[in-house]
Amino acid sequence: MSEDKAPITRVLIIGAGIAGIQAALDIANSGYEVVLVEREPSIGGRMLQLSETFPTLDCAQCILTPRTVEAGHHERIRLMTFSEVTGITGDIGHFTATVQRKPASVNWDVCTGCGLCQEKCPTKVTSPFDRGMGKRKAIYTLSPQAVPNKPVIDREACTWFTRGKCRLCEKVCPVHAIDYEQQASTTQVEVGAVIIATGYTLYGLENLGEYGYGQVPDVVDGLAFERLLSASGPTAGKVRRPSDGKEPKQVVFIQCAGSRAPETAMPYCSKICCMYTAKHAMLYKHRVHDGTAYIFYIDVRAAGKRYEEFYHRATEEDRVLYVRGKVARVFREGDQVVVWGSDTLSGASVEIAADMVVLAPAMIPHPETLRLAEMFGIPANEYGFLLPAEDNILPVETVRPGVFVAGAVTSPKDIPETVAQASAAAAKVLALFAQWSGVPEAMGISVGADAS
Amino acid sequence: MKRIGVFICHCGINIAGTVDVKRVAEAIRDYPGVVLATDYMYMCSDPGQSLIRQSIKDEHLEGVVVAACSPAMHETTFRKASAQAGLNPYQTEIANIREQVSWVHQQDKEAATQKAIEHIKTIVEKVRYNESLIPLALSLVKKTLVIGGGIAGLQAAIDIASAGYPVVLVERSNRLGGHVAQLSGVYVNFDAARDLLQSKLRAVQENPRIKVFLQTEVEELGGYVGNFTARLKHTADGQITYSEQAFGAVVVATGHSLRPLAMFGEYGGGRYPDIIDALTFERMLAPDGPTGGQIRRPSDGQVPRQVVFVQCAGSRDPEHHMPYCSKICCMYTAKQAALYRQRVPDGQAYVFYIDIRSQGRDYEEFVQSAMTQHDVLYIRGKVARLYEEDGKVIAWGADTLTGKPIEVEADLVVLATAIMPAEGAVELAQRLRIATDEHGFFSEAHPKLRPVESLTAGIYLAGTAQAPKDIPETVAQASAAAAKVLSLFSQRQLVAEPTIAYVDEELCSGCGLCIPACPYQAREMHPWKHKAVVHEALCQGCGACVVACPNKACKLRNLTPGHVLAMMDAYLAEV
Amino acid sequence: MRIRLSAAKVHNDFIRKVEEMSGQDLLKCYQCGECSAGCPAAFAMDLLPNQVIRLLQLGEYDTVLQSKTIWLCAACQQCYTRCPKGVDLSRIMEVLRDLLMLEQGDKIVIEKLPAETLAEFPQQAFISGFRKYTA
Amino acid sequence: MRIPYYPGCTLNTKAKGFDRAARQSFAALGIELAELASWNCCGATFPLSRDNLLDLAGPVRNLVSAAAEGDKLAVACSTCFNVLKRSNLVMRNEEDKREKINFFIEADYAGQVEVVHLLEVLRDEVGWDTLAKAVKKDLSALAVAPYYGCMFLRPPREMGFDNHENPQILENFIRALGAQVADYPHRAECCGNYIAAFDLDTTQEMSYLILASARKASADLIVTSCPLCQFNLDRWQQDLAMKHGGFRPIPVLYDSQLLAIALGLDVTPFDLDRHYVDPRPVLAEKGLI
Repeated sequence: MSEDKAPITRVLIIGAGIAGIQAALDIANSGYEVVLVEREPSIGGRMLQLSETFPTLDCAQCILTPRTVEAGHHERIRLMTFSEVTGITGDIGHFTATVQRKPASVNWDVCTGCGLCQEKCPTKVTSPFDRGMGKRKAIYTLSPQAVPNKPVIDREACTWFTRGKCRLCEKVCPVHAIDYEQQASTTQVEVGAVIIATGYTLYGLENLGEYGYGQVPDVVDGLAFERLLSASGPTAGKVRRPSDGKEPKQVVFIQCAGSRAPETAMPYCSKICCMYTAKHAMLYKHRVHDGTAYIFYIDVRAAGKRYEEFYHRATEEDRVLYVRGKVARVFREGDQVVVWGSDTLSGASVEIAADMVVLAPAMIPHPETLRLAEMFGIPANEYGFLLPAEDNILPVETVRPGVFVAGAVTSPKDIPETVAQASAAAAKVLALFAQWSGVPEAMGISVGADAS
Repeated sequence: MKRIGVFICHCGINIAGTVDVKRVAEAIRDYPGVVLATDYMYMCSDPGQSLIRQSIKDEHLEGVVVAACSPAMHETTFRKASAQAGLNPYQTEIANIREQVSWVHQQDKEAATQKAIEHIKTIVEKVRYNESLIPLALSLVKKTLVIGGGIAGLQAAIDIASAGYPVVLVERSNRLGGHVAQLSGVYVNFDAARDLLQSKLRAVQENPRIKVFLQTEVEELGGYVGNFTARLKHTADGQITYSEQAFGAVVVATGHSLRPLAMFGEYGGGRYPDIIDALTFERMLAPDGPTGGQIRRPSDGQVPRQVVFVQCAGSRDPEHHMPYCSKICCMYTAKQAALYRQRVPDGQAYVFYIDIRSQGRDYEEFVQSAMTQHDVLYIRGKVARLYEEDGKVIAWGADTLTGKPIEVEADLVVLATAIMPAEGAVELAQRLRIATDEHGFFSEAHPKLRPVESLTAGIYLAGTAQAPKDIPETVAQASAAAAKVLSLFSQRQLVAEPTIAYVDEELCSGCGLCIPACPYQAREMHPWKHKAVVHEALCQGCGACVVACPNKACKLRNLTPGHVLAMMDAYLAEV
Repeated sequence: MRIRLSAAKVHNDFIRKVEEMSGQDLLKCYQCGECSAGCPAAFAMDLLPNQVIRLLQLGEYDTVLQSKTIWLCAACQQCYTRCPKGVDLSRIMEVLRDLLMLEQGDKIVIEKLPAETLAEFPQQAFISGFRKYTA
Repeated sequence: MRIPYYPGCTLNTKAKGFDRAARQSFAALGIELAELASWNCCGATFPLSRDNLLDLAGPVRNLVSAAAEGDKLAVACSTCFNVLKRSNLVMRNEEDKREKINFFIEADYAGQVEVVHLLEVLRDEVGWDTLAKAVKKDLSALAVAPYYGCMFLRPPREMGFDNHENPQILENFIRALGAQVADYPHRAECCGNYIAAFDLDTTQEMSYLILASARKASADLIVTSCPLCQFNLDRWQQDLAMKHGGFRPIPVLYDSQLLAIALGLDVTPFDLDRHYVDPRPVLAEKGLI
């Protein structure tokens, strides 16, 4: 890298969840170019899967879509979805990143997003976006509001790829955008700084055999329950249990499923579960007025603005029953799910014959994160969370100059904290770019004579 | 006739669950001037916006009504979409059929559907009379006022100045560093708070673009985003002087205070020397503190052999104190108990808690290590009473897990008192014209997605002034506030809404009644014309002058008496 | 002790009656335990005050009605005075006593008290004692 | 000055000394405590169950009588004070209950009377300074432990005339009389109240906490204004001395008895000899009787 070449005032942001989007908008709205890379076909991340958000119960889509739309249309944001960063060379001011795009099997330059292919596709598969609660087609977008609103073909599901039959989408596409031959493509992007915001995924609950996840159909995880509660979810916001589609009258929520368990799963607290579980129970009661909601917890962690009040609202207004103790066993009996727990306050063991059980799994870093950590030379802790340069006063900086982190990639975080971190990372990038381009001086700003 | 398109949003089931959107579309389709009425699942989504853009082009629309949520939520979104299709954005209006219809009439779907139809008709009338407007261009002073010299204010100042913009940092006290300067080691690594702070202080001192004023407060803030004028009150050297400066942005980082011991009658109300608050204990732990880091109880200077830590002193208590959780106490209490055990190896520490809230990287592990490695005894139950007897502080607690009352004879008791807004926060908020919550914490624009913006453009929030939070979160928030400032400053000039008041000179008699009626000081008399004039940058379009004017000379753009009468006619007309 | 929780148990009529007659919302309590910490009779109780509420929250009223605790509450209001959620536990205790005595009869029988006691106790003790220990 | 006065049952029977000392002391201070022409038992406990309106009828009848005689009602016993004051607030603030009770007792009362404790009369009508000047005996060698109990202060939102966690009215009273205040932590803990009728052991232990703590603070005696507190604290001290080795019994006086002593009145009518722990030796030792 030649020393005299001017540093590049363009940023690469890896991950287009709310953290990546927020950082991208802050930087793009300050006049700099952004390359926003996302492994899924469209942007929005986890937040797009959520129903309503605590503590205001704002609908997640309602507050997020303006941002995904803005990012999608921004003249200074280049979206690279269905893509992953596979290589990085260079240093601060002069990084070259290799971005590999998976084959979408659809020519997005031509596709209008009309949706006809999805309508006609005969193959239905379980939707990972809906956490298994619903189906999608083999050619799909994550949601009807996807940005960009262009479909991809799931080659593992599409019968043309698996059995050499069908090609129906090709026939119905009015603009001939279907391209079964499309190959993975690689692009090099030159940037001066990088923000890693790859977020989180959820702990594999199959490892916790005592909770019956994967064995008992009516044991689901919190994100699946979000999809059930979501107006745009598979049940259009109606709470229906997976086994028989009935409305569950007794729902047990189990917190710390894999968190705070150094011996059996993850030792750390996943931070957001207490609040979203309170929200789940509350929304469940809003939809099933004669239902009963139980929450098993160890400590109620409602630390945040209006969080404690939200928890009290769940108990007082929505009559949610909190039970202090961990659940030891969940098993199926007839068409019910039996929960064995304890109430450490009364000193009693507790048994509930429920209709449905919702687990709050531990948050873990996205598996991709470790690969990125190695690639960028950024240390990660033993669970794969990236480590910032310093815990207290450098929360978005890393040991690698010009590389920043934001959101759940460093540890579990809720949305406001993630958004603040994203903007913070943006500030660091903006300060660098300003230094490299000498912006204020160029604009004729003087420090001015301060009164004293 | 103006060609108007109506777009009805389902908002998932938020609207469509109550309002029959198909019927609404049908009913509106026949309304005079409406050339298109259609519905969609999420109008704010990409395909929804595309639908609007495409329709504007295909149908040659001259006006658009989006029947959806509150304009506060999406007016900008849809006006922007219209503009992209070449329609003047002020020809697009929102008919709020969510907050004002579907959410409030969930029990009566028929009535809600009727109301939605009537509602949309009135907005169609408004659009029919709307003029095409051009946003106002305002100048922008690229200098920032940061209020508060704690870790939040320092970080915000550093980030803004690092990008090349000048910052004035004012601090009420006579030193920088705020509460962090008072701390011993920080959780979870026990790093010395002073060292962490030192790096920030150095960065501030070394940056020529940051000008620090100690013993200075903001007396008054006038103007608006990009063009604030601050009157600063300097009280250095016992003299009070004032200065005025122009700023484009303000970062409010005034921090917090602690609920005074006098408020806790059941804990002695401040009468007992050996019952102290946690910040006092921090000073005792700090190497630069009054005891040089030695743990000595205040009454007699003895090393306390038994220390009781009482959490939630004034937090989570809507009956007597603050209803909220103070967020940081669980962690610093674990830290203090661990530090106590390190320094007094034969001492016993007890922590009374309700819920342990250790949410952060390595936080849970940290608390667990306080229990296991440092032998701190955690007892789940709130302390009801503290009193002194025989030179001991007796704590009455209960262990809600065994169901047993607990009594501890302590040598020292440390209260984790509730975090409160800084003294004078509410008054400052009034001077800055920003909102606070019922406790005096500054209100953010949106709790999820706009955590560092106030509802007033150009004024940003950082740190505990907004709500209790710990150091890493405060630092991130401060940098985030800086990002907002940098974004603002990246523009050459500012644009403002043109939907403001104007004076019809033909009708104005120069009576001057509108001048005191204006809450934004946006109205004055013309120097010689004897007519009222509008200061366009200050006017917020509230309409107070319209009401005050006896001659109907004051009007709001796109909300003239003509608009309002047409809307009323539509609403009252027999359908 | 094993409690089988169910909607019917948690929402049972007895609990509802206790809430109604005492004017207290049981779910307001978040089990901080301050009532138990300050109760001057706690040392003699088999269930702590917070556990009384807890068991009622779980619909487990039999255990509460069998406990000594409800008879040891002197209605001194210390718990109510300090409760962060303003739950007046003494009202709950009183209602529990009343409901139990309506079913099972008086807790103390004046004729059975020792003559010595009868002679010594101030009037006030009898009157309040009968108010609390008889239906 | 004449103030309508409610003595209550116990002051008419077991605690006549309390009553006489109050009347004579106040008379000496120029205040006539004018016993209500018609009164009945206050009920001794404030009913805590919502449905229990019947138990409010008794106290309200007293308030109705008081309303006919003046705008204030002075009460000596802190339990009566608690019941009457809280019942009065119900009549003042809860329209629904007011109507039912008025209907039941055939009255038309709306809580207009102000219920005051005799200590409040001393504080607000006489004044501590004036009281101090009226003191005839030198109490400076006497250390007195104030005992509030529960009824005097709680619930604070209703009783609310003093800081419930750190009350001062008894302390100021003791100081005005020229005695020393023995500061001890348990002055507002419950003595056991009516539990005595159900579980004597528990009551004794509850009282012991208070007594031992006052002793430890070098108090010569305890003052209270509740006959049940006085009884609970006074009665079981012999038993407690046996149970808890080293405990020395401590006399428990009514506040009015101490007032009468300080004012130099002849103590014969005040039944000092009827206390279980005889207060006369310590009073004699300090030269007060």
